[in-house]
Amino acid sequence: MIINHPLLGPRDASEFVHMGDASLMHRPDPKSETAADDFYRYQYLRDNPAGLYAELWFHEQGDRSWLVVTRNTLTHEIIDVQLARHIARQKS
Amino acid sequence: MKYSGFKVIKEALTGHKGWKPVWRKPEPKPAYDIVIIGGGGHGLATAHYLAKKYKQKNIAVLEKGWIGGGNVGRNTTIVRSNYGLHGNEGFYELSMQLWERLEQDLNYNAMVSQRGVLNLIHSDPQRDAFVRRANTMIMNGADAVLLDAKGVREHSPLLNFDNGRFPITGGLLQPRGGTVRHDAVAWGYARSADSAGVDIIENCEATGFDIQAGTVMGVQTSRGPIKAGKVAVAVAGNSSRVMAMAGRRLPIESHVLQAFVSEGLKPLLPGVITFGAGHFYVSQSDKGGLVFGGDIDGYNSYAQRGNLPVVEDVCEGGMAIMPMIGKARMLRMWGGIMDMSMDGSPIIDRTDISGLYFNGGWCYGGFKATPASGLAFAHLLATDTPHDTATAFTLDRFERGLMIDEKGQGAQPNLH
Amino acid sequence: MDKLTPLSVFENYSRDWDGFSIAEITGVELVSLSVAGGHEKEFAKAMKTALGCALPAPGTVVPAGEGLVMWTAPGQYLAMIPGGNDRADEELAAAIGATGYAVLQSDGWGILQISGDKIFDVLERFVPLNLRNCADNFAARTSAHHMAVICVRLLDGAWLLLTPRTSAAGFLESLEHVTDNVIG
Amino acid sequence: MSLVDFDAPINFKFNGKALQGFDGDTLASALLRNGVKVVARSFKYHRPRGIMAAGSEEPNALVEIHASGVCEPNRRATTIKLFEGLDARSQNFVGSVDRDLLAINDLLSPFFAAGFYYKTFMWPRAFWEKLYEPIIRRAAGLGSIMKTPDPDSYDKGFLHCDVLIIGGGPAGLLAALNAGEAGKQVILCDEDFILGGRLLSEDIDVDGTPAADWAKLTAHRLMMMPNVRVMKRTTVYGVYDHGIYGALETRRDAIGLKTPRHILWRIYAKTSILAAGATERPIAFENNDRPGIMLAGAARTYANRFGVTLGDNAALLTNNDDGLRTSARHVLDVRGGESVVNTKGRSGVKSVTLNSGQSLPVDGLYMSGGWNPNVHLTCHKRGRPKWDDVLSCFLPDAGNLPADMKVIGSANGAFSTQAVFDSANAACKTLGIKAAMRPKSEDAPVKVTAFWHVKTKGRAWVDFQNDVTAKDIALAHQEGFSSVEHVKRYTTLGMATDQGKTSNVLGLAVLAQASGRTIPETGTTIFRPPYTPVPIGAFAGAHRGTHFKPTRLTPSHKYSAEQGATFVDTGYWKRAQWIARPGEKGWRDSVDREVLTTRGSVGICDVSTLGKIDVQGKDAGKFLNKVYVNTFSTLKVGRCRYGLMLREDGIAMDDGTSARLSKTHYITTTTTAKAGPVYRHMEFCRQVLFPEMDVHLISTTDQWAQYSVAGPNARKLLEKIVDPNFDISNEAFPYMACGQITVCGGTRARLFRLSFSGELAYEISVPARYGDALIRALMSAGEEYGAALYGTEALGVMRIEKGHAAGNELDGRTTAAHLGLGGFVSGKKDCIGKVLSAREGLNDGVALVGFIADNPKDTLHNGAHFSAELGKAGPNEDLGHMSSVAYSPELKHWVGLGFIAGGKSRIGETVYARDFVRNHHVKVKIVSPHFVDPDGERLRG
Repeated sequence: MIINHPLLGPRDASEFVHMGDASLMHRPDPKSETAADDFYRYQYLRDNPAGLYAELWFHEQGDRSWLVVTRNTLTHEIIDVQLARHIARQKS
Repeated sequence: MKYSGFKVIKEALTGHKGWKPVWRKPEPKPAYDIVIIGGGGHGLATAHYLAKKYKQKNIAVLEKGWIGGGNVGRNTTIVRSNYGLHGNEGFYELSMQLWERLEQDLNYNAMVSQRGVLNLIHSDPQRDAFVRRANTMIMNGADAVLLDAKGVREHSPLLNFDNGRFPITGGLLQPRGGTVRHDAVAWGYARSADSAGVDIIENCEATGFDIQAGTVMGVQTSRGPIKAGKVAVAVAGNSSRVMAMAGRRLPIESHVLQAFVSEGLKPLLPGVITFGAGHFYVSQSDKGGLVFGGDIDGYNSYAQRGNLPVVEDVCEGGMAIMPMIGKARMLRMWGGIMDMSMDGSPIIDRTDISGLYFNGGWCYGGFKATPASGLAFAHLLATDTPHDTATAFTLDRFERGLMIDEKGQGAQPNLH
Repeated sequence: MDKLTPLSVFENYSRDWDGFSIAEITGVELVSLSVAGGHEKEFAKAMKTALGCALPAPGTVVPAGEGLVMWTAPGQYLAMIPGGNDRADEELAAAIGATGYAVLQSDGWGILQISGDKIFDVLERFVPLNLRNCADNFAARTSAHHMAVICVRLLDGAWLLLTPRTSAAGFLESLEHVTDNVIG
Repeated sequence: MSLVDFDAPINFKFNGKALQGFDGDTLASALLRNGVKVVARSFKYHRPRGIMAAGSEEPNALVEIHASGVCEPNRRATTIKLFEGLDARSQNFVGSVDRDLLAINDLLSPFFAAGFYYKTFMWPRAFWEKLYEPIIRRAAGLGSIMKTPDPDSYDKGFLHCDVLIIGGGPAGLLAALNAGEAGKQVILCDEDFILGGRLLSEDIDVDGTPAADWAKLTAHRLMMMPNVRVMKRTTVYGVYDHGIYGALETRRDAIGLKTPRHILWRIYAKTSILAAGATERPIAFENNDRPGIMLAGAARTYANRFGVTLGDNAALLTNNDDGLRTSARHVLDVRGGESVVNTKGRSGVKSVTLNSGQSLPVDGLYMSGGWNPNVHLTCHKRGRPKWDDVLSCFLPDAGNLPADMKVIGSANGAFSTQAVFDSANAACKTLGIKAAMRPKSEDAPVKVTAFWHVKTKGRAWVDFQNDVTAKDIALAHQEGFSSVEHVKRYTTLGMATDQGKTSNVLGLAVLAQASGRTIPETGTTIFRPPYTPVPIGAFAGAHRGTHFKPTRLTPSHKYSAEQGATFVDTGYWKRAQWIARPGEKGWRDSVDREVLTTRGSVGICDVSTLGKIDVQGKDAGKFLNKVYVNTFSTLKVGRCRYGLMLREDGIAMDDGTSARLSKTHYITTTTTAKAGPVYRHMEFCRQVLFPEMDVHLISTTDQWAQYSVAGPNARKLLEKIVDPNFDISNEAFPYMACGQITVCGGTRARLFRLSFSGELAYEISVPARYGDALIRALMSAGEEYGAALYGTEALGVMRIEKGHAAGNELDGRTTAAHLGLGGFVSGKKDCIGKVLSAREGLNDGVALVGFIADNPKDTLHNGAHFSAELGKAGPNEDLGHMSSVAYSPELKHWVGLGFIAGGKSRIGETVYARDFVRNHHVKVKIVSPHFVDPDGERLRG
């Protein structure tokens, strides 16, 4: 696979390490009353779609950026790649 | 129809006219007591045990394509019960025992070949972990032999003892482990279940559940609605897709695991060899092909195919540990979809929807589990209590912190 | 006690093939520089003053006096400056002040310079990047034979390969092996 | 017009017999030239087989290549370029290839029908592994592989291009020319050693010149273009995601040489053009597998390209006009009602029986059942080809191709040479590439009538190599295996080394006939990589032997080696395990000495392998508070603190110490094994979870050489090294202090007062360039104290004696509570893992304690499980396990650490440590895990 790094252009996926669902970006509020349940769902339950899927990859043999890659799990086609830090900053 | 050497000779002499279809091709009935979704190894085994052991009647197995077309038809055929945690080991040992009498149970030769499974040891911490595992195995009634470097050399003289990046310092051998002709497992269970009256319905895809007031009443299929007293889901690889039709999310991701086979070679290997430090395991089929594999690709996928980095990684492991196989040529590579669970262990449990039962999350342990999975799932369906060996495989274990995490990798499925 | 004598990563290795050569570069200090949050402009200005260069864009390197500055990550740069001064990080830290942070990296990497007309024939068996068609000021980190490597294109057509110190011996063996296979 | 150089003879051996061929020959053409008929034996029935094809689709003519002590099995004679000294041998026989004893299987064939083995060999049970299976295994397999390491070498590489053209026949040549003239970066791959494809085999003209000459000129033109890379003998074997193609280049056929034999290329292409041509189909009729029965197109190849005279009394059986190009004395066109019902001639076809009943003596039989486009690569991403009734073949489904792939020429169903050229130009046009030329050639229409199988009582081969006959397919259908995939699996159709190139479509057609369905109703069959088999060695490349994985060496490696250290692999690292001195008889002697010297005086150990992460920023302390259960923001500058890191699921991930060098600067250490994952995790926290914090991470593991100096004389030793302006007295530099200092007259260094051994101890680090010099300086300064260099074993013994958890304890299932550190997690502060660590399963009362044998003479075994009683113990009796053991030279008995239900509340009880697998069961006492200096007086001294 090739991941089109937003800053560095196309790079072989073997430079990257895959972690999992991009929902892991959204760590629940530990102070919430429902924290126990929120964290259980955050950590363990997955949509696991057959189709478009946003996932986290780490450019380990590159610039050490975490990326959010939107990829079709049926065809492996990648339609979007963004820096996770940008998305995280927009959120926070 | 009973199979035997005598029958084969008789048919050979009479032009093979007497062989009958191995299973019928029935039309779906409007209602069944139990509908099993998934005509793979686990679904068919469940049907067999439900009908034969638990004497249940009126059962259907629904298969969206052709039976045995999922992971039972695309794996590396290894059977073993060498797990390190009690929650798993008792179950896999039951499976091993069922494999050992499979041919007699089914009157079908699936070529269960107990030529041993050897896990190589390269370091002291690895030996410590394997000793702990071996003791777990023995406590659960399985067999385990700890070999030193000399013992490994005697068992598998072809390995790279002299020029390896990681020296071989020993091995954990399970002599009863081995391989089974994978497709035949599906056919054998299908034949047996069919003979006990189970309807095996191919080209029949489940497209939805009929759930009313928290109880499942039946399934919608590509061949019309079917009412059911109980619905059993055994579709590992696609568990999330099917359970999403019931509105449920699972602690499971789908990943691709590739496997490889070489051209046929004259006998080379004594049994199954696992080089964990190099992500490579291998056995030799009765036809002579080296059947080998390694890690999952590591990204979520439903594509049933993988990519080159893992292919190369696996072959590097192969050449590192068996440097004579350089000229053996890889003939085919393929990929299967694994239900990778959040702790690397399976789930066999009721769901919170009454009458809906779930079997999945097999990671890449599914093939060897086939008989016990079928038996335990049948037990659950017939008695509404978990089988003694499968009590740990609950859906709520993640919420409660009772994970069965053999590799200690936590909630990251691609690391299990 | 006697003064401690430094040891170079490749012990001043140098070897020539027909149309290709590999030589260790010593006497270069590497300092990693990170931009303090919210101080991007001040950091750029401080770098201009300290090293006389504008900040390089992603995937590139810029000349900085006798040295080079390479982009390594968002908000992070690697200065390669002539030296033999193992306190180069402290000097740069002082120069950029509160606008950023400096970390000495000179000892973490070995540096090889490769040159010659067969350079791409060797590199195409070594790294996955499209180096034949890259920009003149190209610089990137990737992996070669399972080891990390930073590839930097120099203006005269030669390349620098930086690789982590602790695996450098094996890295060089692999590079030599590939070169032997290509050139013989 | 032959392309063989008759002035360049080549000597080779076949089955020991010296023969001669010529430059430009393949082994197959040379064997035919020498009149060799029987080349190999088939898989199951051991039928004599000759050469059926002229390319990589060959199912029959498999041979072994030999060179001194080296053997390569299963090579197709049709793809070996003849070379001087080639030693080729037949395979898969007992006795000789001409008189194979296993040919008895052929007589017994009625018993060996499809799937027979599923129905028998079941009784008695024990006989399967002992009797039946070994016999089957010996008879099965094809060639033999040598049992010594493969002496050939392999390389891998990476190529990038705008246009990858797969196949160098008329379509590929023209497409490459167009793309090259348009200035694209072009790679053209062809599996053959001469470019031209079918142009080399057919007696036709292009633009008025013989086709082979046109091919040669065009190839020459391409090779002159700097932007075109022509790769002969390079097979594109697979299509992967996002424009990545796998290709195998064969540099030589000779074996046993040092230069790379194959290069495995990963090609990154923006666009690919598949011009892979087509493969001719056989026709199934009784005994259609005899030597001398050949595909018609192959016969033309041997005649035209290689100049081999095959026979002057051959027959041709065809269902299409293309077959009629073949020169044969007897032409049997099934469209005219003629057909072959049987053949005779065990070691070479001698006669054919026609459907008229007439027996025709022949010296060869050529068959053409039509052509299959080579759609293989269009299927690698699970695209399915579509059946075309007019052309009677499967064509690529244009709507379902790999992205950015175009298919041209006969691979796309353009069968006349003119149609091939036109399709190449048309495809280039859609890519915005202008036609560089418009060559003219023959434009014969495709005239083919589907014809598959002449039904008779006997066996008609479909898959020649695997011995799958039309009857087997019919039997499979009779038994309910009517899906194509079931038939393939039940009969092994298409599973042979030729990957079903000549058999899949024929088999599908025979199945369709047996089941009374059309071919599209019956199904399609798709192809997986590789297109042709790829040596495992090529996939491995140079990554074998000691270069399988990288090797990392510590800064003291050279010195330790000089001192006679034994090294151990820890991940990629080589670490000194112990350093034997003269007179020491075994490793225990050395380790005991290293421990006693350290505890008695001073010892030095390289701890540079610990991960070192430089953490800087205004929010560095706040950040560490999040990633560790401990609080770091309150740590004073100049002090260190232990930290336990959890995963978000509440399980311990790693531990280490962090030192605060300034308000905004920490140095965090990780365990050796977890340096990579911890860095990745911290970057995740930094970039994704807490992006608002000003914090910067740099891995500095390789930057600093770090040594532990431990033992009562540690300070005295260090005082000789540390420059005098730094006060390292206990008062100025107490336990857990840290600071930046200089040593040996001005070399910068960092000093941390940390102790893993439990002794008065320091860790000192210098830039790695000084690492070698520093270890020598330390050892030299320690000489007066008898300082020992110690390795990982002694390190392990001392940490077990001290009760510190390490890798064996942190196995990914351990909680803070298990380690007795639950209190840290329960405070007010949030940290990664805090919420989920409260789950019931993570608070099971299990905890780390110490164990000593009830009888002090007993040894302890790692990996033993604990049970309350001796006797049989199952899962319910399991109380826990021993995780680390060591012989304590200080206490003079074994000590162990382990996890047990009930934890510290059981201290004082006895249980049994059960090592079933080594049959070693010991009564043990549960004790505190702190065996040596439990109050920590030494380390504060």
